[in-house]
Order: sequence, then structure tokens, then C-alpha cells
Amino acid sequence: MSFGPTTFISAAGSTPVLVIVIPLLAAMLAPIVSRIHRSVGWYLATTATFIAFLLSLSLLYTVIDGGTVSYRMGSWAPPMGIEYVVSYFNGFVLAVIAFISFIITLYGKKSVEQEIPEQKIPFFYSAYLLFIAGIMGIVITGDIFNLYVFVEITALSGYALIAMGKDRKALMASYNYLILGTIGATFLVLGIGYLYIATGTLNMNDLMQRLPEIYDSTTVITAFAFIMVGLCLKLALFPLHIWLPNVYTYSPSIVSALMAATSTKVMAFVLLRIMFTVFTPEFVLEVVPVTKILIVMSCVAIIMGSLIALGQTNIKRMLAYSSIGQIGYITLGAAIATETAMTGSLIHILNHALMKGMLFMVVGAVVYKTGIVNIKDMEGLGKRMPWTMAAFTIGAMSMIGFPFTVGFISKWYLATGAIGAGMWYLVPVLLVSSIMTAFYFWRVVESVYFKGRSARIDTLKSPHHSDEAPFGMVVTTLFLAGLCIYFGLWASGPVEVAKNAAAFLLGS
Amino acid sequence: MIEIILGKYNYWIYIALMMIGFYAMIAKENLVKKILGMNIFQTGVILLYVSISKVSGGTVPIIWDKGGPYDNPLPHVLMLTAIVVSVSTTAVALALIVRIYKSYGTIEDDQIVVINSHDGDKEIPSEKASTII
Amino acid sequence: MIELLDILLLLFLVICAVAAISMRDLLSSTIVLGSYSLFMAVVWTRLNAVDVAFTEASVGAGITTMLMLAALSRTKRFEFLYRKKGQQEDPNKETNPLLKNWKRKRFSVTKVSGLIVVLLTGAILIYGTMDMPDFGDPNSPSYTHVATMYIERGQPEVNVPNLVTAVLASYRGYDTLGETIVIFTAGIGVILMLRKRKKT
Amino acid sequence: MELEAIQSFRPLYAMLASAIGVLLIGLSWEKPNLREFWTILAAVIKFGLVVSMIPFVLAGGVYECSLFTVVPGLDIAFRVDALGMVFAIIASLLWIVTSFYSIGYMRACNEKNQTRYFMCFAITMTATIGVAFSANMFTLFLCYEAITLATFPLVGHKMTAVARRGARIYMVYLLGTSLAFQLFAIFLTYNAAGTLDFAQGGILTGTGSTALLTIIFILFMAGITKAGMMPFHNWLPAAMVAPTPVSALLHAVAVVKAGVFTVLRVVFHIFGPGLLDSLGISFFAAYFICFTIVMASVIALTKDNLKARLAYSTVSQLAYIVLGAVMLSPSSMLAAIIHIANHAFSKITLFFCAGHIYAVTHKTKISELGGIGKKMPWTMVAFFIASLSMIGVPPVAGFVTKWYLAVGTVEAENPIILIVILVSTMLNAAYFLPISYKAFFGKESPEDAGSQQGSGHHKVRELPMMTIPLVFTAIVSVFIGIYPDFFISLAQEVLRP
Repeated sequence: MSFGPTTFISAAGSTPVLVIVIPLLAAMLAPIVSRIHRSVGWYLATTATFIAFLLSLSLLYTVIDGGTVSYRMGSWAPPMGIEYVVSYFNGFVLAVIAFISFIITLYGKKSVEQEIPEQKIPFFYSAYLLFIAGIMGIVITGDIFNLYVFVEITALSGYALIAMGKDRKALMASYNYLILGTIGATFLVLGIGYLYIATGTLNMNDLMQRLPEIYDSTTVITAFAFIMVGLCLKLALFPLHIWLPNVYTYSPSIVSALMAATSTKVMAFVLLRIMFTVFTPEFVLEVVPVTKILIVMSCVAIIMGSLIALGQTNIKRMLAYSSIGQIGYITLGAAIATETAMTGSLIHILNHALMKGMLFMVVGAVVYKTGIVNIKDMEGLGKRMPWTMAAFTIGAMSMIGFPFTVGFISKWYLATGAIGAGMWYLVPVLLVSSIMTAFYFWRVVESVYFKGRSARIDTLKSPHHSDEAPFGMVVTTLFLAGLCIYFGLWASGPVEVAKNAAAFLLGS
Repeated sequence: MIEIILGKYNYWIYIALMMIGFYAMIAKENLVKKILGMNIFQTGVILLYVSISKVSGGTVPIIWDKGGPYDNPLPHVLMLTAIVVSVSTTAVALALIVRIYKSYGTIEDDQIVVINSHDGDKEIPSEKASTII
Repeated sequence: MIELLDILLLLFLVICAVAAISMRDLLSSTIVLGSYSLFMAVVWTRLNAVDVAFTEASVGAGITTMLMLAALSRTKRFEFLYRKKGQQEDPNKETNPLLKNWKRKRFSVTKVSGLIVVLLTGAILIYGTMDMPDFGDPNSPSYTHVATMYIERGQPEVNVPNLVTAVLASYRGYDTLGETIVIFTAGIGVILMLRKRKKT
Repeated sequence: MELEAIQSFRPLYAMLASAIGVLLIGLSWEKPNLREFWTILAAVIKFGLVVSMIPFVLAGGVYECSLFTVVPGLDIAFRVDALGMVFAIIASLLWIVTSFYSIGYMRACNEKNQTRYFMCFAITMTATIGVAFSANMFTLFLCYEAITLATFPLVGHKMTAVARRGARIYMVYLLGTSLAFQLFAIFLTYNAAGTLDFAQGGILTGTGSTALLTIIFILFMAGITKAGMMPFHNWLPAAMVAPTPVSALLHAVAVVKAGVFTVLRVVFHIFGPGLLDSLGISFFAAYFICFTIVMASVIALTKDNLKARLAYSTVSQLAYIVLGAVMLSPSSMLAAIIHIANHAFSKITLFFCAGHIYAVTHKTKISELGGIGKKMPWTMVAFFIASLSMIGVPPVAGFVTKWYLAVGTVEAENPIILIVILVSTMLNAAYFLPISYKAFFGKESPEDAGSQQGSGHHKVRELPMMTIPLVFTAIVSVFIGIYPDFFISLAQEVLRP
């Protein structure tokens, strides 16, 4: 099929709004229709996320073929009305987010049934879909205040989802996240207010055009500072990460997977978007030395995240700290701000979503089958859950950055980008962190395959139950594991898109 | 000097409110107090926005025959949303606090830390696992 | 120029805020917060933001206070405070054995670092306010750009005299949808957390 | 001179032979005989495919096979040239021999997890051929890391605490250095040269300052730990916890040779001898390597464990290859290339012997070997021949290397290195000859003598499944010592300007 650009704009039609409205509608339906049967909620969530994924894919193709798509809400022209913009940059992220949420939903049926009390499942899926709609809204909107509204929708549903964890610590995790998240969001809205005072507009494109004249105004600089700090809180950049480990550790498995794969990545995306398309590369590079600060912060995040992960005994917590390190990769690429490094940063949004989502899915499967979260108890699991553990090994290799996995692609672009920008001293940071990653992941792989069974696993031995996790969980996990290798070997497609997005961000 | 202070009087007050609320959010140990602080924090921001909308000599932004200068309606709209967000967050937070009180018997942050430190890192209870045993 | 009444009102807000966070009795705090919201509503009427004033009076002063009272009735009334020797015992009567020998310190790291962070934030905010247009300046960009469009075209295009309604329901109707979803989300969240398990 | 190149999937098929073998081995885990049949079939087919490419390569041709592009700049591509051929032919031939030996060893020792063992072995061989046939540094790095991963289960095969510790050291050294240094060097190379493809005469000429190129060279040298250079040699003795066939093929041939092969690739096709010469770091490197040669030999002298002594001997012998390469004189480079073959056949013989002794008598220490030559005559004669090769006595293979290496030092006018080679030769003799002496003329320990006279049940007997391979490799060692022409002609093909 081939469409001309004009036909495609019309073909795109109201897709941008449908992407959000469909999960929203499903979220509203979920508590009602689930009265029919308890698994209806899951079917609804799967269908909705699948449709959203297809729509986001079609949007991405529209953008690749015909350039940026703009959708005017209620057909009011910006800057008066609210605008939805899909460019290379957010079209790519949107597709990634939609895809991962679809896979995780597909995976989650059994896990949700086990971990969430039955009468709460319909509401759980409702909150779950609201969360997804929220993050998609964040990605797609072109209006900075609308962005805040979606951030709050995501956050509110997130708090409820986290609190569903079985351990009572989940409640405190959720509460602390609520406090810090609200501080972050309020800082964001404060920054938006300052921007509004300085420019009189809320539309991102309009802001970009009106800001350069007043770059040296203290109001604009303060606005930028508050937005940055607010977002860094939300994306858990070290040392603003304190809410994250507990949230990932005590949430229900499916929520850990979803949040690890999407929420921090989306916030990183917003950071990039505001740094480069609301403000301009000139601003962040020349007017305020923010990239220099961000480079230092990212390096600290990369090293500290990996270092703390080394000492963890709970596997979910280990993965959480690993995420804190990996967030540093994304911000590092953005802070170097050359096209190659930025490509690395963007491709890492996809890659890390794949890897970390998959690893949390593996942990979810282990928890589902055995209830084990301590690394020590996982000894000998390799024989009992061979497929799940194979996926884990692939994920581990990818996190380390072996050259046939997606992890290597990210590292390749980040490192060559850093060297190309004359910052070769950043490469050792990346390499040291991958060695540390190798340490803490290989520790798990080794105990899973090369040790006898732990006492805990032996007690679970039973002739009547299969040892492997349910089919649906294993297949989706392996599918993502396969993608980790597939996109590690045939990376040209996503890299091409990421490269265009990077060029778009840097305004060249 | 006095001009600066008086010319931006509303802004100084909003900064003061924000600081009070922000302090309560991060430094108070009582979970309900934190939420009180959060409310003050957010109304501070609302005060900022509404102050932006004011124009000297402006009237309520409702079009009548007078036709004089009207105040900026946009921040009002935004703040309606912000108030709703604020109360929604409060509701969720309070629901959480009720749950926390039920399982910990206290709503003091530092006390909960003490209780948690005695908890250890327990395994996630798994119904399936217990049936296998 | 700002009037004396406004100055007093705003000062009173600060006093209410300080009182609300420093009271030991959470019930009193909540009531003070309610009156704080009411005064806020008055401030907003003075600032010509009548719609916001309505909402604040009903949602801020009304619903928030109700929610707080509901939550307090299910938890504790008193905040646990630092005690010097000889002062009265904890009004909540701690029963948890783990907390028997536990004492709250006078100054904790969070308190001190919190104060520093707050002062820093305040300083940055003040710095940012320096280049802002003065209060009520009709030439400020916030008034001359999009706002003017709303004021000039709102009435003819949407045909509602109240410009706030026009913007709310039409130009930025999507934000309002978002607002509704926020309420819905909060509702779902509260149900998820507070719904009781069926007894089976 | 441009090389004649043809596009062909043949190098890929050579890799696929063992890759498909992995699947078949895995599927027939219930039938050991069928499983072992697949191993040998895959090995034979692979060898056949490699051999079929010899004539064209000897005639100065190159097979090329470009698979796909991962991202622009990173291609998965294969290329068969003379240097790769030297490595590939040794690895694939010795895989056949080792397969037979493995079957004998694993069954004699009743090892567990034999399916995993044979599968990992086949994966390693696939990756090894991949290293040999890589057309660029990225493909090589990919296969290099794949070897590390696939050999990890082999090293930790016994799954005891000692084995796990050994495997962990193995992993930490190989993975840590390759990720930290080699990958860094690759990043810098790509940034400087804009490509990673191997080319005759190097790709880095005129691309960066002397300091940058020196740093790249040092990073490569530090990163290619598989070559066993000090101070990153510790993994090799640690890896000796593996079953002996693994030590024999992997830690005498595939893994370590992948390391030195990568060094040769870097020297010949990334930097090029000309560039290295102008950088002036080659002699500095050579002295550094001389230290490794002497130190490793001295440590070997102190080891009583037979496999440990062989491991340190390997460290020392690998250093010859690297030394030959960095000396950059024509004869020494020739010596470096042919020593890949010479050392492979001799060292594998020695390991086979050690494994055979262990399988039959469960002895691991040299001090316990008194009189064993009478009970295992074939084995110990083969051991003696291979030791002669290690020392460099004509007419066994090792002599050829030492000869060309010595000529190389003369060409380079560097008497110090010549002295080092002579000293190391004496050290080689000092730690190898006593073993053979003890085996043939030493006294049996009393309890062994006792058990010998007891019931015939315990009688020490050589196992044909293990004896035949080691006799074969010993004969090959002698053969290529007398007729070294084949490998020399391949090496000349590599060095042709």
C-alpha cells in the first residue's frame, strides 16, 4: 500500500485521539462489564491495548511517510485549542509504549488473578487501563498543561495500582511515591505557570517560537529549573530516585513490569521533549549549562544504580536499582546532545522497555509459581523453569550488553556518540557499569543453573503440577526475549526511526 | 524597593504558602500532616496562577455591556482543573492512610520505618505455592 | 495597586497555613485548613476569579474537609510529637510493642535537610519572580497573547458570555475531560484500596 | 596486491554444520549413542567444508559472505582468508579428534549432564569458526563473546564449589576485560577509522594521533585476555577445573587460539605492521611479552598438578605467538602464524595424556606418576614426543617455530629477545623432561604396586577410545615438524604484501 502524504493525513483522521480514548473507554467499561464474568476485565484490557497498539503503529507509519501529524481537539486551532502532535519522536515512543503494555497485559491474566483479590479485579483493570491511557496521553499531547493533566492521571492510577501489592510495605511505597510524585508534578505545573507568565501560551510549538527572545529572563530559567527537577523526580534520576526501589519491589508483578517498562521511560521522554522541543538545543547547551549538570548526574546515576544493585538480595529490588542506572543511560545520551548519542538515548527507551519489562515478567512468573523473591532461594530454578530462566538469561545478557542483544545497540550508539562529541571519558563509565551489571546479573544466572536446588524450591516439589509457569506467561516472556535478540541483530529499522527522531529533536 | 515588594505582593505570599506546604510535606512525620501540607502547597500554586490572570482595572471575565478590560480567563480554567486534581490526590492519599493505619496501627512515618525494619524481607505470600505444598 | 484589605487577607492565609501544619490536634488542623480554604475563596473573589472561588469553596473547603474528617475518624486524632521529659504521655496510647522504647528525636535529618531544601526552593522562586511582570500589568505577555484571543473571540465564537465557561467547555474542553478522568481515577483508586474482601 | 574474492555461503555453512549439530544433540538427549553420532557427524562435515576451501585460499583467493547489517557500520560478515584458514583447519580437525576422546573420557568418568556438555561444545566450535572467519571486528567480537558464554557451562561442568569458583574467575577475567578494554578499543577504532572491516595493511593508518593509536593498541592488548598475557592470565589455570577434553580443545586450542588469533588480526588487519612499526610501541610490547614467557615458565616449574603445569606452559607458549607478531620482522610473524598450528597439536596431545591418566588412574599430580610409563606406554611416549615439541627439539613441530622466531630476532637485530627464547627453552626442558623421566624410570608408589598385584579388576589399562586420538595428534605433531610446508605456505599467503 502506498499513500500520498495528503491522503495519509486524512487517513490518520482521528487516530491520535482514538489511541487515548479507546483505553479510556475500556477503563470505564471494565468495572461494569466485569460483572458478567471475572475474566472479562482481562479480555477488555487486552483488546483495548491491542487496538491502541495497532493505532499507534499506523500513526507511526503515517508519520514516517508523511511527516508530523497534528490533531486539533474540538477543531480549535492552536494556541487557543489543545493540539495533539505526532512526530517521528513521539510516534516512536508511543508505539513502543503501546506495544509493551499490550504484551504485559497479555501476560498478566493469571498473575493478576493470583495476586489481586477477586472482587477487586474489575477495578484493578480499570486503574490499569487508566494508567496506560495516561502515559499515552503524556506522549501524544502537544499542550504543556494538558501534559500535566495526563501526568496526574497516570500518577493517581499508579498509586492505586502499587497499593495492591500483597506486602503491607506496598502501602508505604505507594504513599511515599504519592508525596514525591505530587511534589514533582506540582513543580512541573509551577514551571508551566512561569512559562505562561513569560510567554502567554501553553502550546509547545508556540512556546518554542516565543521563548528564544526571553531566554535570559530569570523567570524562564526558573521555569526550566522547576520543570527539570519535577521531571527528574518523576523519572527517578539519582538522587531523586528514593521512591522507586520500594515501588518496584512491592507492587504486584504485572504493575512492576508495566511501570518499569513504561512510566520512567515516558518521563524521560518528556524530559527530552521539553529540553529540545519546548526549549531549544541552543538554550540547554549555551544559555544554561544544564547538559553539563545532566551529564554528571547521569554518570552518578549509572554508577550508583549499578553499585547499589550489586548488594541486593531481593531480585525485584535488584532490578529496580538496575533501572535507576539505566535511566542514567537515557539522560546521558540526551545530555551529550549529538545526533548519535541522542539516537542511543532514544533507542535505549525501546531497548530498556523490552529488557526490563521482560525481566520483571520473568520475576512475576517465578513469584506466581513459587513465591520466591530472594536470589538465594532461586538456586536450581534453571531445571524447574527452563524457559522462563532462559528468558532471564537473555535479558541478563542484554542488560550487560552482549553484542547480539539490544543492550549492545544502545551502548554502541551512546559510546560512539560520546567519543564523537569528544567526551571519550564517558565511555569508561558505560563500560564499568556494564561490568557491574555483569556481576549482579551473572550472580543470579549462576545460582539458577549451577547450584543444587535450594531448600525452598525442594519444598515446592510436586508431581501433579507442571513446574513451568503457565503457557500465556511463558510465551509472552519468550516473545520479548526473542525481540531482545531480534532487535539486537536487525536493529536498522528502529535505529533509523530513532535517528530521525534525534535529528528532529536537535532541529537539524 | 517598596515598589518591588508591593508590585508583586501576591507572588511573595504564594511563595510563602508554597514553602510552608512544601516543608510540611517533606519534614512532617505524620502522614495526615503531609497531606495537609500538600493541600497548602497546591493552593499556593493556584494563587500564583490566579494572580497572573488579574489585570489592573479588569473585571470578571464575563462579557457584559460594560466592555471594559476583562481579566484573563485562561488561568481560571486551568485552576479549576488543578483544584480537582488536588482534591483527587487528597482522596487517594487519605484512602491510603486509612489502609496504612489498618495494617500498621500508626500513621507516623518514622514509627512505620521502625516497624518495617523488624519485618524483614518476607517472601510474597503466594496462594498457588501453598497449595502445592 | 493593591488594597490594604487584600494584604491583610493574604497575611491571614499565611497565618492559617502555619497554624494548620503546627497544630497537634489533627482535627483542629483540618478545621483550620477548611477556614484557610474559605479565606482563599474570598481572595479569589477579590481577584475576580469567581469560578475558581466557587470551586474552592465547595471542593476545597467542603469536600476536602469532609474527606479529612472521614479519614481522621478511621485513624488517629493526634499527631505524635516530640516530647520533653515530664510532658504528658502520648495521647494516642501506643500499643505496638516494637515502639515501646522508641523515642522521636528533636531534630532529624529529614527535618533539617527539608528546611534547607525548602529555603532553597523559596530562594529560586524569588529569583524567578524578579523578571516577572508586575501584578496586574496589562502589558504582560500572559495577557496580550492567547488571553486576548479568548477575550475577543470567545463571545462570538462560542456564544457564552462567561469566558471561563467558554474556554473550559470549548477551547480547552479536552482538559475538562481530563479533569473528569482524574476524578474517575481517584474514585477507582479509592474503591480499589478501601473495598472490603468478601467473607467467604 | 588485490586479493581475488568470490561471494560464497560456504563459510556460513561451515558454521551452520555445528549449529545444527547443537539442535540434533539436544533433541537426542535420551539416546547417548545417537547424540554422540551427531557430534561426530557435525565435526566431520565441518572439517570437510573447511578443507574444501583450502585450494582457493592457498591460491590467494578469499571467500566473502556478507550476511546483514545490524546498524550502519556494524555488519555481520564472514571472510575466509589464509590467516583464518590456519585457525579454522586446526580447530575443526581437532574437534573430530576431541569428540572421540570426549566420548571415551565422559563415559569412563561417568560425568553428569553430558548432553549439556556436548551442546555447549558444539556451540563453542560454531563460535570458534566464527572468530576464524569474521570479516570485521564486530563479528569477531560477537563470536569472541559467544565463546566466553558457551564455555562457561563447560568450565563449571562439575557444579561443585571449586568448579563454580573457577568458572567465575574465568568469566570475570574474560568478560570483564573484553567489555572494559576491548570494547572501548573497538569504539575508538570505529570512531577513528569509520569502519571495522579487516583490511590488508590495516585500517587505522593516518587516522589519529600517535597517542590515540597507542592507547587503542594497549586497550586491545589488555582486552584480548583470551591470549593469556600476563597480568590477565589467571583465568587459564582457574579454568583447569573443567573436564580434561575441555581443557584440551578449548584451553589449548579454541579459546586461547581465538585470543591470539584476535591479536594477530589486530596486528595485521586493524593496525598493519607498517603502522605499528612507525608507532614504535612494538618493541616495548615485545619486552613485556618476554616477561610473560619467562615468568609463566618459572611458575610452571613450581606446579605439581599436571594440568596446572600444562596451563602455565600454555601461557608461556601463547606468548611466543604474540611475541612473534609484535616483533614485526618477516620470519617472526611467520613463526607466530605457524605456531598456532604447532602448539595446538602438541599441547592437545599433552592434555589428552593428562586426561587419560586421570580417567584410568585418577591421578592428577606429577609426583604420583612414578612408573606409569610401563603401564601406559602409548600415552607416555606420545607425551614425551609432545614435550619435545614444546621444548623445540627437531624434528617435532615446535622446533620449526623456534627456528623462525630465532631468525626473526636476528632480522630485528634484537639479541635480548634471542636470549629470552633460549632461556625459556631451557626452562621448558626443565619442567617437561622430569615428567617423562619419572614416568619411565621413576618408582611406583607402594600402594599402587600393591593394587597392581591384587585382583585384576583394578588393573590399569589404556582405553582405545582415548589412546587413538592422542597417538594421532602426536603423529601429526611430528609430521608437521618434518613437513611444515603447508602451514608455512598459508602463512606466507597472510604476509604477502
